[in-house]
Amino acid sequence: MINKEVKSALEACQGIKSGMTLMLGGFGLCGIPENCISALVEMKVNDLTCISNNAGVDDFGLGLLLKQRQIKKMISSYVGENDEFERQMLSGELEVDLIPQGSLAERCRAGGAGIPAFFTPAGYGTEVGEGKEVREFNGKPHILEQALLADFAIVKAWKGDTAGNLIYKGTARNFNPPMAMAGKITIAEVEELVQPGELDPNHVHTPGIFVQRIFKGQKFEKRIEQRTVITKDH
Amino acid sequence: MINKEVKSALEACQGIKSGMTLMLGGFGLCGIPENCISALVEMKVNDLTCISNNAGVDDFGLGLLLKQRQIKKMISSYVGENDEFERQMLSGELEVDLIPQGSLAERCRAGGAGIPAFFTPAGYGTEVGEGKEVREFNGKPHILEQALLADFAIVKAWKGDTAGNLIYKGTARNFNPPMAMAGKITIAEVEELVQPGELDPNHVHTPGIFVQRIFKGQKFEKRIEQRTVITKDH
Amino acid sequence: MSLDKNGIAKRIAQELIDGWYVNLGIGIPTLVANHIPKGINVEFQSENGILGMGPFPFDGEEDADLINAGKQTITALPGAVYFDSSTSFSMIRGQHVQLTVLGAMEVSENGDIANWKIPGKMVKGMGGAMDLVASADNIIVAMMHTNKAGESKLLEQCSLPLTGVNCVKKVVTNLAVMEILPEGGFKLIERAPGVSVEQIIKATRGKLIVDAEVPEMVL
Amino acid sequence: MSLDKNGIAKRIAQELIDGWYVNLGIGIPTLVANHIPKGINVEFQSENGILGMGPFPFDGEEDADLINAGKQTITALPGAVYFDSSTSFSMIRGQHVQLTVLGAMEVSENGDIANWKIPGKMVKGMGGAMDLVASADNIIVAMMHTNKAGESKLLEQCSLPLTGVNCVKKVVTNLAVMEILPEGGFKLIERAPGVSVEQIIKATRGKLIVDAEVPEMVL
Repeated sequence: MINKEVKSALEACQGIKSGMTLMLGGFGLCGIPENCISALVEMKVNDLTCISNNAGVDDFGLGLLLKQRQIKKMISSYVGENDEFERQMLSGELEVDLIPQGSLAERCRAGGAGIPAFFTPAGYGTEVGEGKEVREFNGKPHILEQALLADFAIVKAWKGDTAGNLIYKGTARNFNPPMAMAGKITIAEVEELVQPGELDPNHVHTPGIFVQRIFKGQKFEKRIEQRTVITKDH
Repeated sequence: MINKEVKSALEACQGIKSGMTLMLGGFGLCGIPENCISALVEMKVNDLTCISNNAGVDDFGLGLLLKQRQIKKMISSYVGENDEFERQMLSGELEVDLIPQGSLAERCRAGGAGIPAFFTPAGYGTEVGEGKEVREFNGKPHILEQALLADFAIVKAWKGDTAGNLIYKGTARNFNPPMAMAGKITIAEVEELVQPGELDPNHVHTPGIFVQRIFKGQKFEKRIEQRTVITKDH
Repeated sequence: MSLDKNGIAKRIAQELIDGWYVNLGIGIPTLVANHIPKGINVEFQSENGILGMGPFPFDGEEDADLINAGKQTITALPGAVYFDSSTSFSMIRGQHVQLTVLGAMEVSENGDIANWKIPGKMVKGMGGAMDLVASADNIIVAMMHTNKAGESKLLEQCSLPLTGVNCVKKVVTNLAVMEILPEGGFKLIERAPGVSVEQIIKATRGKLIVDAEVPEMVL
Repeated sequence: MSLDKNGIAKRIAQELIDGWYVNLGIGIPTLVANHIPKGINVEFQSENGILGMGPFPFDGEEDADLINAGKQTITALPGAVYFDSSTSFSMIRGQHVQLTVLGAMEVSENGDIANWKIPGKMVKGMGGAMDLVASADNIIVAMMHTNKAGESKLLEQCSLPLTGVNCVKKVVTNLAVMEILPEGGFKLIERAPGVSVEQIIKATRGKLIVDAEVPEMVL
């Protein structure tokens, strides 16, 4: 097997430069590559275009990069869970491209799958469809959407092996698999890193071919954004 | 959970009528829905359009339907491993539409995913590309391919639960997951049928939402097409 | 007496059909899960990647790796399954999800919906709403009949930027149930208990089609 | 002395680069796996759905659920992974597979390849070949220099229906290694041991570009 293990987030992020386009997995704060985000904060690269479904909160996730003004442009489906984001967006410092969530996921997958463009009904007749080619299929109008690719895709998985095979847990999977496919270089941070042969080959979600670097994250805070519980008394 | 269990292949195939379009999972003889094919032989429905990567051998797989002249048209990427197929094709009794394997898989997935058409480089400049729209992306010509859908998709999995969740084994997965997505009605035959909660929700390959009927196959021959082995003496 | 949010949810729950997969939006739609009629089995899909979503977890049992599209901690029922975002929207776009219930700021008499953007205000994004409304065969909007200023949210044309065109099939508000006809117009189907047809007419700006007899909801 | 099939495979194996994912077609290409140079780690992809393909199983240990794209029983190495056909061709189309080695009936001097159909003969289909040749950055054709009738398979233009256009980068035959130049033409890189430049010129119908010195292969 091809060994892709690196020792740290900083080593994994080597080569990420100011002005690059990054994809970052996660939905809200769930399944985000915390360790690589910390490394990017430390590396102080800026002018980044970040493709990520959300933009974190003020003191966690991509909010940490926003605070240091490292992000030039966000490509997301839902943002603004943090004040600094809102301030930068309203002041025009931050460019924001909003994309329907399903189109965002599919555009990443398409990028990784060598499909340069596809038709989808989502966004037709709205400002998302403006300027895009419209075509009817089965009597229903669709718009043509283009694939997305990134210089680096950064994903977070539960378990991985040194050959880059990844298994995610629960809904922390989300955007990680399609984005893992779409990085020119894909970095995976995992909670548990094992040797090839220790993961069941039937149960791997992201085949190692899509991953160029993998490391065991030093620390996972896994912050919860909306803690909703029922009390046992009920 | 929604219970999709039926008791037999015949019950699962109820509603399949002459003239319909079927998708059948499998690659060669690996991972094919043997039990449903037997049911179709028994039901004697004909004029079928079968979308399947291959067409079986003379006395197994889709070859059994060919022998009874139940198939009007095959949509496949590689065929002709059996004499009866060749005879019917050369005599013009059987219509054959050959599609590049990757385009076939992606067209099925697209059908299931509500993507009516997509661009791919495969087949450009060949007879597969004739009459299809050509467009350049990143300096490379691509052709527009349309989604495929079927009246019934019939797949074979290793394990399943009564909610329709499926897990495949080894390379018997192949075309089964994309085809499972693309049936108006999808039938799954499994080697082992369990109750909801017995499969790890992280390890399900085909979510139950894509499956309308599921049953435990009575018998799986799992014939091997090319037995290649090395002897232990070596 | 008009319905409260739970009443709207309860009325929408009557639309559920055994065997359906359902996506519930944030707000009133989420409450629908509390009112599933007896004998009806449905499964809830959340577009961040779960089918078979269960109730909130007990205090102390929440799992950061298990949330819904509203980012709330949830549980998974036996038979649940997790998947990635691309697969999730394959389910939605491919019409495998039979019903979508979502809130709206405005609905027009031809089924257009606006629910993601108010010009001049902070825009948070459409999330999965545009995919959901462009795809589902059955879209029910759950909302109050009028906004906070007392103005009708059922209009001839939406004034806000659209989320989708020609897609809403039914609207359930605190006052009424209305079907949107293929040729356009809100056809009044039911009144909320104690609400008069006149009240509904007064609160509706788009074309309202009223038959002689409009039954009261049975909740 | 021209190379046998194993010799061609051995020469192609020298092209492998550490860390590459490789798809080997049926026939001579399959033999490449037997000649991986020491110190080089590559993984073999088979388009029916496995990465990390190992050798054939021991007699009695074959598994009907574990085959390669040639439908032969195989084994999986530790770290292998299985996937569906759509994911498999995502790897191929998305250029995650760094090298494709396949056989051909004809190759033209501008990199066109024909390897799936002979008019008038039974057509079995292209399988995954059209996806592979349209996608890979590196395509090496492994074949005999001439066909059974002694005619060159390296032509100005293919006479058979094409599998792909402008895609082959290198050809390794029993006589020679040739690069196909971006502007067209087979550039002779190496001769098989004991084979003269004249022999190669004689066996090649397409434009052959020959430098003063053409080294002999070192196998």
